[in-house]
Amino acid sequence: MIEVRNLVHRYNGTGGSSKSGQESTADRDDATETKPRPAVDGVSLTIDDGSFVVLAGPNGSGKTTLVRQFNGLLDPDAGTVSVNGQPVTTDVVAARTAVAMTFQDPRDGFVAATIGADVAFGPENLGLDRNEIDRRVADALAAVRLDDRENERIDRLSGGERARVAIAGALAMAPDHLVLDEPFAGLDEPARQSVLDRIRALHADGTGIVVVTHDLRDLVDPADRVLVMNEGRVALDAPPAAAIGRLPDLGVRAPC
Amino acid sequence: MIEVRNLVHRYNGTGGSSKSGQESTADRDDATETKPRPAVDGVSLTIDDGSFVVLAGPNGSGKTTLVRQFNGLLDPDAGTVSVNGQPVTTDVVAARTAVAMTFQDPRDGFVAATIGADVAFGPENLGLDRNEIDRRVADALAAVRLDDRENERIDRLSGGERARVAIAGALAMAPDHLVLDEPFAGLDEPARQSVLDRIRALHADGTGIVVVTHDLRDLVDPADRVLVMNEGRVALDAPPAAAIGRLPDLGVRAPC
Amino acid sequence: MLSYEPGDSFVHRLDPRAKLAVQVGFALAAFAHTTPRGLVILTALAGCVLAAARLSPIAALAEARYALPFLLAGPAIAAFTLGPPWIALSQAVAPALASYRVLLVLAVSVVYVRTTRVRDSRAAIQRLVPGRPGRFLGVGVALVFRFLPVLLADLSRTRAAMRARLGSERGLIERMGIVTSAGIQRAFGRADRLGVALRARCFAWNPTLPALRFTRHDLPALGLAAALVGWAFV
Amino acid sequence: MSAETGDVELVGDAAASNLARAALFAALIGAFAYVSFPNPVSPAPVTLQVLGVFLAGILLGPVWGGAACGLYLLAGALGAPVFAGGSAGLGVLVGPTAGYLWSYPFAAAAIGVVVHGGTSLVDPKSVGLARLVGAMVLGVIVIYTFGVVGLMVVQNLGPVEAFVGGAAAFIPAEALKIAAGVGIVRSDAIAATA
Ligand SMILES: Nc1ncnc2c1ncn2[C@@H]1O[C@H](COP(=O)(O)OP(=O)(O)OP(=O)(O)O)[C@@H](O)[C@H]1O
Ligand SMILES: Nc1ncnc2c1ncn2[C@@H]1O[C@H](COP(=O)(O)OP(=O)(O)OP(=O)(O)O)[C@@H](O)[C@H]1O
Ligand SMILES: O=C(O)CCCC[C@@H]1SC[C@@H]2NC(=O)N[C@@H]21
Ligand SMILES: [Mg+2]
Ligand SMILES: [Mg+2]
Repeated sequence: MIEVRNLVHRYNGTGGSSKSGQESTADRDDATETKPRPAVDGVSLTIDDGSFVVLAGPNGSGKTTLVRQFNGLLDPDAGTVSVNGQPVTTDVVAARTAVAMTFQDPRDGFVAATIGADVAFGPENLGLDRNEIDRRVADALAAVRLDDRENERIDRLSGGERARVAIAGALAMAPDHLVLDEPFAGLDEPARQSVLDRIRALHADGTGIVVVTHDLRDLVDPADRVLVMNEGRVALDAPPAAAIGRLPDLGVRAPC
Repeated sequence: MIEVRNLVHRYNGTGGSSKSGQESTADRDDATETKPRPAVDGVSLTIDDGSFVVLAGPNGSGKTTLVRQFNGLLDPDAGTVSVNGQPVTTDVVAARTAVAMTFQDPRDGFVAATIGADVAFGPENLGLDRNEIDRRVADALAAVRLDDRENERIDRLSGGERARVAIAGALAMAPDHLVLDEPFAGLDEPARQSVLDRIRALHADGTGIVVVTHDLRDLVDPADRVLVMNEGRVALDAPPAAAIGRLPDLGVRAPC
Repeated sequence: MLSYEPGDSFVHRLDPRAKLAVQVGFALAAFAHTTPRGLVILTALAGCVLAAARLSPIAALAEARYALPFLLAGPAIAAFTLGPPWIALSQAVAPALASYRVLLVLAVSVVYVRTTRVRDSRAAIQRLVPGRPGRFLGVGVALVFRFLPVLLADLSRTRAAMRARLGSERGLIERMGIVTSAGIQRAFGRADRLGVALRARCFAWNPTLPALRFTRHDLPALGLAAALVGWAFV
Repeated sequence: MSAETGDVELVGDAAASNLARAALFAALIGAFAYVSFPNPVSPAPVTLQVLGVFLAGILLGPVWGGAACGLYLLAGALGAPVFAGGSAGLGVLVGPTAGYLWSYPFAAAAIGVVVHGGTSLVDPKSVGLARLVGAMVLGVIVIYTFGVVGLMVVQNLGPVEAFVGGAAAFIPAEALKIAAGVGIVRSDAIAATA
């Protein structure tokens, strides 16, 4: 279970508020002089084990900033995050074992040059023995249908394959919750469907899922819950059926 | 007018065929030993001035490889490309001014830190005089609704603004055709709409448009023609209304 | 991070070539006249330059912080002798003067960076170095400015990726290797894509140069630069 | 490919991509200036700049590796915050660490010549371990020779004082960087580039 209480996160320095908007430039200069609005501005929520949450919202609404605090990749300015009852700050290793994450651009998440070495990276850090590591790598690659391709170089893969390697790397941590930040960007339809299939299967096996996306097509069915962020706050938190009608007002396109 | 005749392009060396597919790995090893299938494998087509073409197709089907030959960014292994009746190889500057291009991630295409300096880069290379350059920069920025923001830093812009700066950089070449490679990737709905608006307005003013994308939502209306590539060939070339029904078989999602 | 800040001070409005000339003259004079008398004159001059740029001396010193330990260590080491009396202050005088002159030169160069746009610096280079070498340097410098923040972000994302999968459990050399090779791979990928983008916009050896014009405004600066160079060689 | 319109002299494809690589590598050396480790025996931290210089020579060769380091210095002089501690400006190029900085183009070129056996490039993976390490050791010698001379001139110190005050504290860290450099070149992290 992930519990977030009154979370606030503010980026300091440049790039803060000015990146977000489509707003005209008229009052842009004044804006940089006053303190920018926090990227996450008072969020409380609880994510149960095994639930399937879709997190939507316009560019710059704070989705990435929020999920990165689930396992201590960013520290909050105020508020707390606990995973399985324990504050993230007291045991960050436990938090990162329980909550695994893929990044918005899968390239940001790779630490090795070949598929097998990258997927093994997490389990090796957990101090598992070699057989267990090999088993986990094989399972994770099978789950994303990349079996037997351990020795291929990641920089020669297509966009869809890259996204699946990133997911395998997170799966190999055997997490309680899998957080996927925009896993579909740039994927063609067959790749999108194959990633979706894996997510559904993992969820059926009991893994909690959080998918961050602008594009809700095919996600309404499997999701238990749709969260929409806006300007750093949770603007909507409802079951999919109830949420759909309210999406367009919040800058999110309703699937059809 | 862009005329393509029997075009073939093959990437040599590593990375070629293995990047493309979602296919299983069974006969992959043999495949790398035999010569890989060309990325573009015998394409002929004619794009008229002022037309609006949507180019779709799954990952690795050869879309990017094809459009990069329209202005000589890649040289064909066989076949020819002519722009306005002249082979691209005889006057590559003419081809690159007639056919301007933006790239899948606009960030890759920026050469300067501020908006104005980046948009001026193309006209400066053409050796135009300073007043003409200033006029072109102002016009291009007005066309994407970024007037008066020449001195802002590009890395502080939102995704939608960035995409529009990239379009302005291409427009400053005063092209007959504007080729946009996946201009919507990663954009939220308002940003997507603002880019679409600009594209429609440019088309209304007579610029030919080629949009490469996986996601045909909102493009069926303005387009004159939908082209779908598959394994390096043109698998479909039809007006939007006729094309829609056949998209799913070709690995492209039909908009709804 | 030291960088350009928009403004409308006297120095902001100078031609970048005039500012470069003053910096070069100042550095030459400082190295030629590292005497108490010379440094008093140069201190006054540096104060005028800072004032003309509306920059406080404290802010300028803060930007030179990386050099400060070296500047303090120099005289300290020189004063130390092996054997009694251990400390010989007289030996530290020349190194102390040397450190102080460097501080002045650093302050003047901070003024240049704070008051000059990248675009103007690049234009200056392309005027000062003619032909293809100038073009290479001008575009190259612009690209370094453009991509430094991008590559810094790439490095910090790789570090985040390591942390997310508990890479903190690994040794220093291994982590250094992971961050470095990720940085190189991504820089090469970006360079390849950038090469295509440059060609798409007709990247040429003989472009229209960015506009730069000396005005009457620049005369005092050019005069000062000439005087400094002259003084350095008497 | 010929260029006709007007008198536009297009930069050739190979030159354009070499320029892009040199500029990106210069920016990377700048980014490495921010990766620092506290130095237990000196107030100035150890940075990864030197590792960037090694790799510029090894991966880009003597000509473009040297050019990348030259661009690095020029961009820093004109205000890109690429020097240690995020500093910039012409003053740094006559400051206490000036000798180190001026050595980078020479060190990269020297490393490139040794690794590639001249100016035409070979695959760095095929180069023997001794040669690779030897090249980087030569690079270290070049960098520290310039660095110490720089300290003597700028800070008015004797050779021993300059070495003790500004060089000795860093040398052990260079061994780690050479080890990391070998690891990177030999691992499959870097695809054949040349
Ligand atoms: N590293 C950073 N430094 C400064 N500001 C940042 C940084 N990352 C994000 N921001 C700012 O914080 C706000 C929230 O950003 P965040 O990335 O969390 O949004 P998001 O909802 O994930 O958007 P997107 O859909 O574009 O991914 C934005 O205004 C953004 O500009
Ligand atoms: N630089 C390259 N070197 C080697 N092979 C390449 C290179 N670029 C593309 N390919 C290969 O050529 C084929 C066509 O690629 P291309 O990029 O044209 O596809 P695309 O239709 O644009 O795909 P996407 O939707 O993923 O952008 C693919 O098999 C790809 O792996
Ligand atoms: O950017 C600068 O101001 C130059 C810093 C020079 C640092 C030198 S290079 C050799 C030695 N090894 C380090 O890690 N730092 C010093
Ligand atoms: Mg995000
Ligand atoms: Mg493509």
